[in-house]
Amino acid sequence: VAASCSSAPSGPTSGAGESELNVHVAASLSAVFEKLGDEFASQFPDVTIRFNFAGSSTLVTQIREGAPADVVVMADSANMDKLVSNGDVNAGDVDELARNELAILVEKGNPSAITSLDDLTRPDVRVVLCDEAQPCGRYASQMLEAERIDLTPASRELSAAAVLSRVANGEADAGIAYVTDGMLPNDNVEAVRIPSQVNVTTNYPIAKMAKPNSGDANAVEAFIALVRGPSGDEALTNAGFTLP
Amino acid sequence: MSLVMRCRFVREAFSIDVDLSVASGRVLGITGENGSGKTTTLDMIAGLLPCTSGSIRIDNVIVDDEPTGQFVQAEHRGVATVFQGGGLLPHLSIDRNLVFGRGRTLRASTRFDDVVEAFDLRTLLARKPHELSGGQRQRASLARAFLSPSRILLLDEPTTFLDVASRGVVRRLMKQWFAIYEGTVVLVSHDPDEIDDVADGSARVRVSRGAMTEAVLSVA
Amino acid sequence: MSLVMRCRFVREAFSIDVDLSVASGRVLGITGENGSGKTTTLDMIAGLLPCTSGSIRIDNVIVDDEPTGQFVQAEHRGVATVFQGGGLLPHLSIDRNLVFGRGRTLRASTRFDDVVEAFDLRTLLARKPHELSGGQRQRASLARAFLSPSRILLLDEPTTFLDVASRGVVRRLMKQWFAIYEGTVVLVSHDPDEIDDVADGSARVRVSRGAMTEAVLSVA
Amino acid sequence: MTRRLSHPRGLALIGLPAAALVILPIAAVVWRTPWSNFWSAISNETARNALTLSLRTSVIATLLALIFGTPLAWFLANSNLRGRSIVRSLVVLPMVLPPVVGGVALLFAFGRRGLVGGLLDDWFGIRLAFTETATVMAEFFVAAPFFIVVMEAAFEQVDRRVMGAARAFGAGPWRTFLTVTIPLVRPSLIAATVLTWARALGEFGATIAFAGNTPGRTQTVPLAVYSELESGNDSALALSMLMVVISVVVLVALRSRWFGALRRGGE
Amino acid sequence: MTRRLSHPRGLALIGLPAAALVILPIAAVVWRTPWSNFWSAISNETARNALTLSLRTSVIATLLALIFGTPLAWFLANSNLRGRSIVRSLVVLPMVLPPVVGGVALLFAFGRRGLVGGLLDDWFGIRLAFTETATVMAEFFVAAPFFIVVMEAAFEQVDRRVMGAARAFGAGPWRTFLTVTIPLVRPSLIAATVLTWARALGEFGATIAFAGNTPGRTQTVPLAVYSELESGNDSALALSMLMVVISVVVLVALRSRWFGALRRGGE
Ligand SMILES: Nc1ncnc2c1ncn2[C@@H]1O[C@H](COP(=O)(O)OP(=O)(O)OP(=O)(O)O)[C@@H](O)[C@H]1O
Ligand SMILES: Nc1ncnc2c1ncn2[C@@H]1O[C@H](COP(=O)(O)OP(=O)(O)OP(=O)(O)O)[C@@H](O)[C@H]1O
Ligand SMILES: [Mg+2]
Ligand SMILES: [Mg+2]
Repeated sequence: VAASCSSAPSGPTSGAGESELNVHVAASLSAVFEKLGDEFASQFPDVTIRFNFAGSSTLVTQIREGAPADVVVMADSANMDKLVSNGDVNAGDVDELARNELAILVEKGNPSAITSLDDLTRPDVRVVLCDEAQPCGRYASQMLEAERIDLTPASRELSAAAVLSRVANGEADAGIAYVTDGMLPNDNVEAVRIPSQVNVTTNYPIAKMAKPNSGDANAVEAFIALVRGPSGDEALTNAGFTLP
Repeated sequence: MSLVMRCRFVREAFSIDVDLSVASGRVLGITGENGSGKTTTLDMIAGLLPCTSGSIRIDNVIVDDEPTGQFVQAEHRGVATVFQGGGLLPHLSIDRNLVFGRGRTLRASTRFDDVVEAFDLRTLLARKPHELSGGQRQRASLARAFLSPSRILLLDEPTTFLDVASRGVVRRLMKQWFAIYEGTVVLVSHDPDEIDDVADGSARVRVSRGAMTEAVLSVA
Repeated sequence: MSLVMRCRFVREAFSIDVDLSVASGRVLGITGENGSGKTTTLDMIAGLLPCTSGSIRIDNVIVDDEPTGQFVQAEHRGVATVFQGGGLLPHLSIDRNLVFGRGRTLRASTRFDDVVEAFDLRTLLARKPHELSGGQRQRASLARAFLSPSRILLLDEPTTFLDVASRGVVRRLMKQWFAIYEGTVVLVSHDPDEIDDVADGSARVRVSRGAMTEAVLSVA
Repeated sequence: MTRRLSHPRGLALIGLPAAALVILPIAAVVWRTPWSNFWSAISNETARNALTLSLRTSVIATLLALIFGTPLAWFLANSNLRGRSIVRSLVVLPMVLPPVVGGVALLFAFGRRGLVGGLLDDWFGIRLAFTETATVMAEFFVAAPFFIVVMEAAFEQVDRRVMGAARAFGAGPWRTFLTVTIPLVRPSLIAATVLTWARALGEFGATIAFAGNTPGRTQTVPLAVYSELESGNDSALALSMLMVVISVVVLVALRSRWFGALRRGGE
Repeated sequence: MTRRLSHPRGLALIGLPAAALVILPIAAVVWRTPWSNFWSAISNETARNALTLSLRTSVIATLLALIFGTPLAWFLANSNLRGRSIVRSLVVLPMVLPPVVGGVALLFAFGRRGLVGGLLDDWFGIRLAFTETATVMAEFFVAAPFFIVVMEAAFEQVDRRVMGAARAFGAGPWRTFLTVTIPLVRPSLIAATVLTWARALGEFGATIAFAGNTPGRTQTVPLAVYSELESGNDSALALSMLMVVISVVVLVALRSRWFGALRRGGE
């Protein structure tokens, strides 16, 4: 085990021998990337792809502490910027992979009749937001501030998925998360669109590492190409993301 | 009559039939082979073991009756016991052992002081049982039973571990006390002398060994 | 000479000076008041307690010496003990108690069978100590010491809890054994008869009570 | 050569790797904690709220485990009812459930759409989610099984003859339980309490899933720390260190009082 | 009225709320688990990998706690060295550290840029973080303190005279430790082992931070559950239920073997 993760100097050819690819992905994209990983594996059977799914900030810490990494995908540019300023990623390598928008999640059938952000301030409506530390929380605050909407959330959930689950379980009447969360397989929730002039567009940057762990530069490029190519586009749009 | 016991006890291969009745104020002496069931008999009287069949009455009140299922709990039987080998509570100091279950007032009473003096425990009161010698522990166990208000007093080899002098002292104390004690006393001992000296003449029993032993006796 | 002990032990308010020497093959009888330090003395010989000052020699080998710091661990002293009140290992069955520390072969030996027979333990071998009566436990404890190969044998009130018949049997067994035993025996008892009968004539000691007791004796 | 009954030679040495593996990371985190802004990191209102909430809820959860868990452990150790082994297995389950799932389970039971939560809401208007009560429940759910398992083992080891002696001298079953059984299991009781408290104090998954993360109300220190970590904030470490320091102070204080008393107590 | 020494009346009843609070959520989660797609949820490769990894690493971590934690606990209970109480406090710390911080602490210590991790890499080319070894270490770091605390209390309660008797009959200190001390603390040893295993099995925070969440390599069941929850997926519950079922089977099997033997053993 120890040997397999030390950087043995192997030739930069994808054809010759085994190589491995370490891809760090924001947890909210795990479903999409597992699918893409399978596809990559069938195209490049001699490349072992290893994902690490965690919150963007945990990924930053892990990479800073020396986690083997070749490609990173973050849920916001702030965390990617940290890697850039730390020299782990070259600014020129950062690309926008996908976009997302915020949405109001409500119970199926919208029993509280919530149609706009203003409805969230009604006293009978319990709202949950993402935590300020999470991209979805920062974006939501940014949007609410711009609209001068002052609301006290019942809870600041630690991920968009948790906001979804709160609404699905009826603990909250509404929550602000991503459009993509409204498209997750969940029978109890629907999304209320937020008009685009109000909405915040978020982006998911992808980059290869300045010093990739893998000796196999071809594999790194091939993976990024796959993700940014038609397969990636399809998987992302199916999940509700928009493309840049 | 104060203690009437007519019962059988069965545990695995061992069984014993007990049939005895002892009047208030009398002292029953029991002697018998090792493993014949003396301690078991005392445990049934004290309420620590139920009879397998039969019944026990104390002061004409049924405390254990197999047919009707009546069973008076140990703490309500008014029985004080000197357990074989001591039976002090290991986590309590000697003085707290002596008054255990009796309340605070006892410790301040002259009776308490008298008994502590008689059993020469004054300097040992603050210690835990495991900080005492074997004989010292036995003296504390005796003192605890003497201090306990009871209708029945059970003594299981009360002079084991005692030195020659203490044995004499304890025997004298027992005799003095039993003379004025209004309840019933059951004394188990392997020392025929002790039984002769302390128990009432007619009250010696020998429990014999075997699958079934019969101890029919009555001390009026 | 086989056991030479010249030492002082101090524990809180209690202290004892011991000065004794006993030859191989001889039996030292010790009697004395409760709390005078008999068990403490045996514990020092067995290696369970260190002397506060002074030294102990077994077969001319120093096993405990305060000035030089020498101390032979209990398991290397070749001492077998009948502990006061038993001292069986509570989690092991009687047969495993009897051979504890000795290895498997012993259990299959005729010696094992003889001792088990002599102490009437045959039917009790599979039981745990807490499933025995007081006297039965004491017999098992005696058997364990008899089975143990040793240079020193310590017996702390070995006949407590025994019934009259067993006491006679055990006394006879002790005498038979001590007659052929090549090591040194120390017997603690409160029964003057027992000491007279079993210990060597010149070897009775009385340990007297108090802050400091002196036991100077030598049995050649 | 020490002049007393020796200990197994080298036994303690075997323990060294364990000690090292546990102590090294602690040393590392102390080393990396930005001590210069320690004070500002822990003195802001969020941190203070989280800290008092964490201490309050973990102490309450531990007390509840003590009060309700002790009888349950005693029952498991002593009863010979048929249902015993089933109850035992069920009670242990929260230990192996990933804590987040534990929180989800609590929601399914006590949430607004839950098994009994719906009734609570309809009949009494009680909603547990996002309340401090929910935090306590989550901590109890996760931590109490630890208490129960340790105490059951402890109760099984108590010498029944000692309890019998207490009864024979007039102490009723309750009094015997409180003045004999409990003192006899005291070291285990303390260990179980410490364990439970520590588990409750560090609880994260069940709390976030059931009680939510409302600063000042349900945001305990672990939640605050996570949030700080996610913002890439060094103050996460400061806050953790503070919690560690407080725990050590509490544990040492307990030990010197309780364990000191115990040691005097002896076996 | 039963004809035997009675138990404290109503004591067991006090335990009921505890049992209910713990059992109700379990019932609720069983009720809500999508049993229809249970099989598909647990039979895919990711799930199977996570399950075998979880079982393997948690068993190894528990064995390590047994092997190294037992001596350490014994040292803490018996030594009278000065350093004892400091070691004790330090060893207990991981219990109160929020697990994520524990994981970060492990990174600081054993990561490639860490206190000793750098040396390990430079000298031996060993990299611990993000491997299965790291998973075991994270589980050990979080779970072993539980083991140590329980066992220390157990060792403190052993009757020294019994150990003395064993020594007097020729058993050396090691033999006495293994054949007398250990059997005497057996119920606590079992409880501590169960506890530690359960804690290791449910570990999340330290594992994700130190070992990462790599399916097939370091993704244990709790991490897989987390990933599923993040994708809003019901199979999270199925996976948890499977783990619960497995744990129950293991615990019941252990109990009937070990505890049965114990009960025959008696006090
Ligand atoms: N827990 C137990 N399980 C099985 N048998 C037991 C148990 N306790 C005692 N016995 C057996 O029951 C019988 C009676 O024991 P008991 O202690 O009453 O004898 P005793 O007359 O007091 O003997 P002693 O004079 O040795 O004290 C003995 O044969 C003993 O082996
Ligand atoms: N752990 C202890 N702590 C303090 N004092 C103790 C401890 N153990 C024994 N003692 C005291 O040491 C003295 C000697 O005890 P020891 O057991 O040697 O007496 P003994 O001669 O064997 O008495 P007995 O005939 O009653 O068995 C006693 O006064 C006893 O109270
Ligand atoms: Mg008896
Ligand atoms: Mg003695």
